Amino acid sequence: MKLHEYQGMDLFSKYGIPHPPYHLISSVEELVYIKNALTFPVVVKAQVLVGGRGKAGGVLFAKDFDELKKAVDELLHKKIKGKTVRKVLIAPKVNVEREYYLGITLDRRAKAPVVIISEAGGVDIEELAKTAPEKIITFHPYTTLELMPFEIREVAKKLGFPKEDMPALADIAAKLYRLFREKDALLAEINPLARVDGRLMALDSVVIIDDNALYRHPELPSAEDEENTPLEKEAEEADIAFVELDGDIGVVGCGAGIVMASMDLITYFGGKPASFMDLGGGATKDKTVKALEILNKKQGIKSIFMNIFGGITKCDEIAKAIVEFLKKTPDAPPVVVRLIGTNDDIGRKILADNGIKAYMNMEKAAKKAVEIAYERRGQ
Amino acid sequence: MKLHEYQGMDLFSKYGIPHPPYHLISSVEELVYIKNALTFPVVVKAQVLVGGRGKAGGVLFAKDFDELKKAVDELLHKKIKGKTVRKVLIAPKVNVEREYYLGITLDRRAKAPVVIISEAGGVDIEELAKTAPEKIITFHPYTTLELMPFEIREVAKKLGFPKEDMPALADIAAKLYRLFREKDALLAEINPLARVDGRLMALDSVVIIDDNALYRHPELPSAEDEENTPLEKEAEEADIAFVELDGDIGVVGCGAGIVMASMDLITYFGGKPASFMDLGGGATKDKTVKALEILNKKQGIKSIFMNIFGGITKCDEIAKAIVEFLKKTPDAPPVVVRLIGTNDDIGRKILADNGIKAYMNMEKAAKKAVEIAYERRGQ
Amino acid sequence: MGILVNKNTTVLIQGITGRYGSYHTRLMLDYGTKIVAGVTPGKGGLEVHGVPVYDTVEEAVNNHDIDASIIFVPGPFVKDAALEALKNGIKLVVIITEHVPVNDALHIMEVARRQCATVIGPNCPGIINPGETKLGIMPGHVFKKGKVGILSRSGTLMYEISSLISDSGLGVSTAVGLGGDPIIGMTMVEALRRFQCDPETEAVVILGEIGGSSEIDAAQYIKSEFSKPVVAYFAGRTAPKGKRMGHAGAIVSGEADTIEAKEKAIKNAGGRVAHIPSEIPLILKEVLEK
Amino acid sequence: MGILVNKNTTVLIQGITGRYGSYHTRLMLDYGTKIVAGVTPGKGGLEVHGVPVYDTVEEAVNNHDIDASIIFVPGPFVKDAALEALKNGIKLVVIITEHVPVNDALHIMEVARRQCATVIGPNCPGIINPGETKLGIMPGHVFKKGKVGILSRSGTLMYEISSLISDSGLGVSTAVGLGGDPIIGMTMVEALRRFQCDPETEAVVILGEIGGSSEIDAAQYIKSEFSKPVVAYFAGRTAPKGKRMGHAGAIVSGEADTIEAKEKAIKNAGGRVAHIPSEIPLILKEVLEK
Repeated sequence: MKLHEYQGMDLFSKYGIPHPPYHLISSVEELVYIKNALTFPVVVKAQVLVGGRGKAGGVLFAKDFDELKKAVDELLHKKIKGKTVRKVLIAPKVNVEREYYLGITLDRRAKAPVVIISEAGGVDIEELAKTAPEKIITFHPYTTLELMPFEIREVAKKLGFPKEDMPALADIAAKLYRLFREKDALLAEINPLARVDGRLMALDSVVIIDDNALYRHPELPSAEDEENTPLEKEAEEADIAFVELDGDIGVVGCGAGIVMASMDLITYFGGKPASFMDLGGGATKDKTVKALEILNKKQGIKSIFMNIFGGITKCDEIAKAIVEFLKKTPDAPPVVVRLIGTNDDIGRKILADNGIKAYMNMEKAAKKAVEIAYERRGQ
Repeated sequence: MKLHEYQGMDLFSKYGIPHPPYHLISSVEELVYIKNALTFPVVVKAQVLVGGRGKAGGVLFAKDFDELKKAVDELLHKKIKGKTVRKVLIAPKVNVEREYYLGITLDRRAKAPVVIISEAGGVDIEELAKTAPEKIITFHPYTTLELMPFEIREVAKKLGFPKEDMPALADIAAKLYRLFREKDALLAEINPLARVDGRLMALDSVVIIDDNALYRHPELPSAEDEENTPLEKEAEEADIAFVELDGDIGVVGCGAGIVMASMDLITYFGGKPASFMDLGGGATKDKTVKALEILNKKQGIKSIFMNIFGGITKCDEIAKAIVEFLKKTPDAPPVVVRLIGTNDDIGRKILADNGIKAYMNMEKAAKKAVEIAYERRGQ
Repeated sequence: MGILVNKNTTVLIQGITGRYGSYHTRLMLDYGTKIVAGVTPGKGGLEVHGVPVYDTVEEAVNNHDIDASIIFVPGPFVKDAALEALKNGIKLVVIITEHVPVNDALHIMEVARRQCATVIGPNCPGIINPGETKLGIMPGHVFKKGKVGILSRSGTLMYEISSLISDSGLGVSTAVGLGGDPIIGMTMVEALRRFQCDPETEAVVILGEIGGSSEIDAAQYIKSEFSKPVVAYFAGRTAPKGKRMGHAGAIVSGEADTIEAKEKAIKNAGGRVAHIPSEIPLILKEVLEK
Repeated sequence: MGILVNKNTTVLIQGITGRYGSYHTRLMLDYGTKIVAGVTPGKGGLEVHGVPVYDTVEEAVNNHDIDASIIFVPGPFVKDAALEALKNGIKLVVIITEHVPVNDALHIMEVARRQCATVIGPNCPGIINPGETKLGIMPGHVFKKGKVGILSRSGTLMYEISSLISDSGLGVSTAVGLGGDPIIGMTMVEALRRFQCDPETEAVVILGEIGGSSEIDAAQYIKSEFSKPVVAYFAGRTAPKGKRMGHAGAIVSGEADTIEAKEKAIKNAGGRVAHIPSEIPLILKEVLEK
């Protein structure tokens, strides 16, 4: 779960990581209530979960209240990279003397948390890793339990950071590491960590929490996950992994690996996938019907490639679901079914009794789905 | 810092360890405010930091409001083992079906936390360790990071605890361990951990926090340390380690080891120490004067044995302090000084100039202090 | 033969009384797996498909010789179960469960390293030595005995490809589902090391995914030390950058973990790359005939 | 000779610019200790009594060969300093500082064990090899070179007794203040092991206290393995049960840690017990003449 900037800032507050005071509003009307609390100029930042928000026009400045009103009005309900802005954060525009990048994430290879530090704050760290890797230091904390100040001092020394920033940098890094561990984060990032009037503070936050650990963090804010489209959310509630894509061929299967491979096949044969839809293992008839119904709500789908290799999943359940779905939805796009595995003889018979062909070979089925989409596109 | 029962219970609440609801009052008048919230019979427990509170009359029961008033009136401001009761805790008297002992403390030898579990809850665990050691299991957690439920299940299995208590026991133990670690406790004890209406809950708490770690726990309640006498508190504020004792010979020195050895010598020669007073290393003249003044406030002191082996401490500072103290306090008991170490020649001269003899040999000085006390006792 | 397990491997099932654990216990028993005991706290004394159930792993190891444990307990309880197995000296732990918190996985792997124990998973289908034993949830019938070792980050893709390979007449020595999570126990390199020493395995198929660097590490190892032919297939070529594709591990987050980078690395290491699944058995036959 | 250190031991001072650290740096230099570097974060580039100061231990070890470090930083910063020394490969760390949180000490000892490093303290006066070197805060002039090893939980008591022994003409090989805290690095048993192998040491004096079980452990070791005469003296006989006597370690909390139990254990192990300090040199002469 990716947290909004302001949610991350709230976590920073709890861990004693300094940041400028801010106000959060979701309508222009609320501005009057905070009017007296503001010191101009201010920065107005759209709270949307997209990267490159600044370049996409999601960050504005205002030197007085009139400008602020205009900025808030401009940002609220605007779409930034497809996401609607529902809240904006207003904070004093500060005088940045120096900027650092500080991030903590997971090193899969080392199976350990990894700390990333650079003086080139404010920039895209992945970009910097390519262009000036010598400006970045990454290391695994000496003991996974906590990040010790000396580790930051060593890095700061190597990168030539000014001495006066060292104590605060070490302190903030230790706190960010504690947040990372205690809140089950996959990423905790301060970019930039800026020196303002001699004091280090976080001017932005990126925090991603491990979804699998959310159950033990009832204290965390709920997702407000605008990353997901309404259809994706509907699928999520039905425990179906669903990602909407740009193409026109719906792809459905059981298991992320096989669904990705199915998408790749569709592409290989010249088609464009409209979905990644994973029913998971052991999908029942009802769940499968629900999935197909959600997929069918997506605009412009020309064919559906349903690739079932039944391990835990029973092919007869899937077959029954397809029959039910097609009966309930006469205007549905053609479903090309590939069905093998557990109970595939029964499933195949159910489909045949209803006049539906079932492929054994997934590549042939994928090709067929592409062909159908191609034909129907012409109509 | 030893926490009161109710302060420990508050910590238990924070960590999700169940306990009966309770009310805390410090005057009989407050009873009316909680009257309607009570379910009788209740137990009334004096909040004093002494062991064996129950046997000393610190725990009473009341079956109705009149009895409760009497019980509260009896307990408040009563002295229990020398400590004044300032608060009482009132909780429903519960029906205990089964009792466990659960404690976590430090194993100095293994340099690790140690968990202590027994089914013989409610009794003195040190007593039980002598009489029925087979009823107690102690173990070091498999990883110091946290106590895993399976470790409790293994113990419960070995001690034959009933299955139905296992999940709650494991859960409470894990939480108590977390409290122990996160709050820098030296001891966290639930005795008894009782089954009441099928549910495990803490009926008492003993929590001792590492004084050296208090600086990082501003969230913890302040000490309210009734263990210390007013003179001890005065000394504490002056950064002097001071414990009042029953005898009549004041013992003062620099360093806990040497002061304990000095007390032992006083006893060895037939005297009785009136104090353990440790000035610490490098005591200044002013601190030493302050210490002697505090000691002089204690009633019935017949002589003072001042045993100074100056390492960091400078003997001239001590000598000046003694001279100043005796000038300011003409009615002070005789001070027998043993003075060697850094600058002892200067110190010795200062004392000689003021007619004070300084011993080199601590055993002779101790003997002299005992003799003086003996003589003055006769007066 | 094959790697990690054999027909004599004795197995403990943790979470044996659960719906899922019990179901797969039956399937594994049917396959021939030597399941000697199960553990479910509070259910000690029961039997599941004839397998005795204990409250603790300690009791189970006191009463049986146990080589490996398979964990079916729900995500929040996996750390407890895995540490219990490790503490009681079990040297191979297969974690089937998905949705295990990353911090818990980190902790498990740290302890396993100290204990010199092997963990497979979490979020994996397990291991199968066709015709001998299976410690996992894969459909046994799609795996035929043979000489191709299979390593996969995805379960279903492993079934699919194993089926293709088995149908082609080549067959499988051992197939290991390594798991789709960011933090997993056995890595591709460690598994390859074992295949290197297994006389029965003559070629290895790597089924990779977008995200992570395990295939890049594998390619480095193959280049420097691995002497058997390798065929790789990668899923997720068309997955959009930054979007989650179900597997937590499958996030494209940098240049090095793209399919292109992985394919290039495998090719540089002397391995072959299949672009669609049906190419895999064809390439395998080609490299094995050499 | 003597144990742990010798005249060639090169020393780093952590917290060298502090009042206390700087003062004792001068005293140690005067004594002959080979102090080659100091560390105080933010003060790199300075000199203290001619000793160069660095911001990090890493820089110090890059510029000097360092055998041991002495830590003078305040309690809350000791863990950081000790782990910094350990991480940078220093194998002997003496922690003078008192008021170190117990959890921090636990963590330091855990890491030191992994690194096979020796920690003395916290809350200790350090080590002295009279006439050679001192790594600590003890007044050097009360220690004369000789053949008696001294182990003490208390600093001041160690000075007092060492002075008595020195004045008696016997002298001291090495005196180690182990520290008064509940969790300390080097224990009595570990120190005795080293004295066992030191040809210069002919007898050992143990200065114990109420509380803890270190003297009981020492007695067991003496009984089974230690071949040199032992004289023990215990302070705190008259300390009231349950009262703190300044040293956090000195709490009488059970039967096993009373003075009586400790005296009995030492006697059972063949050691001698002194009841007042002046007995110690007398008994030493007796046992050494045998």
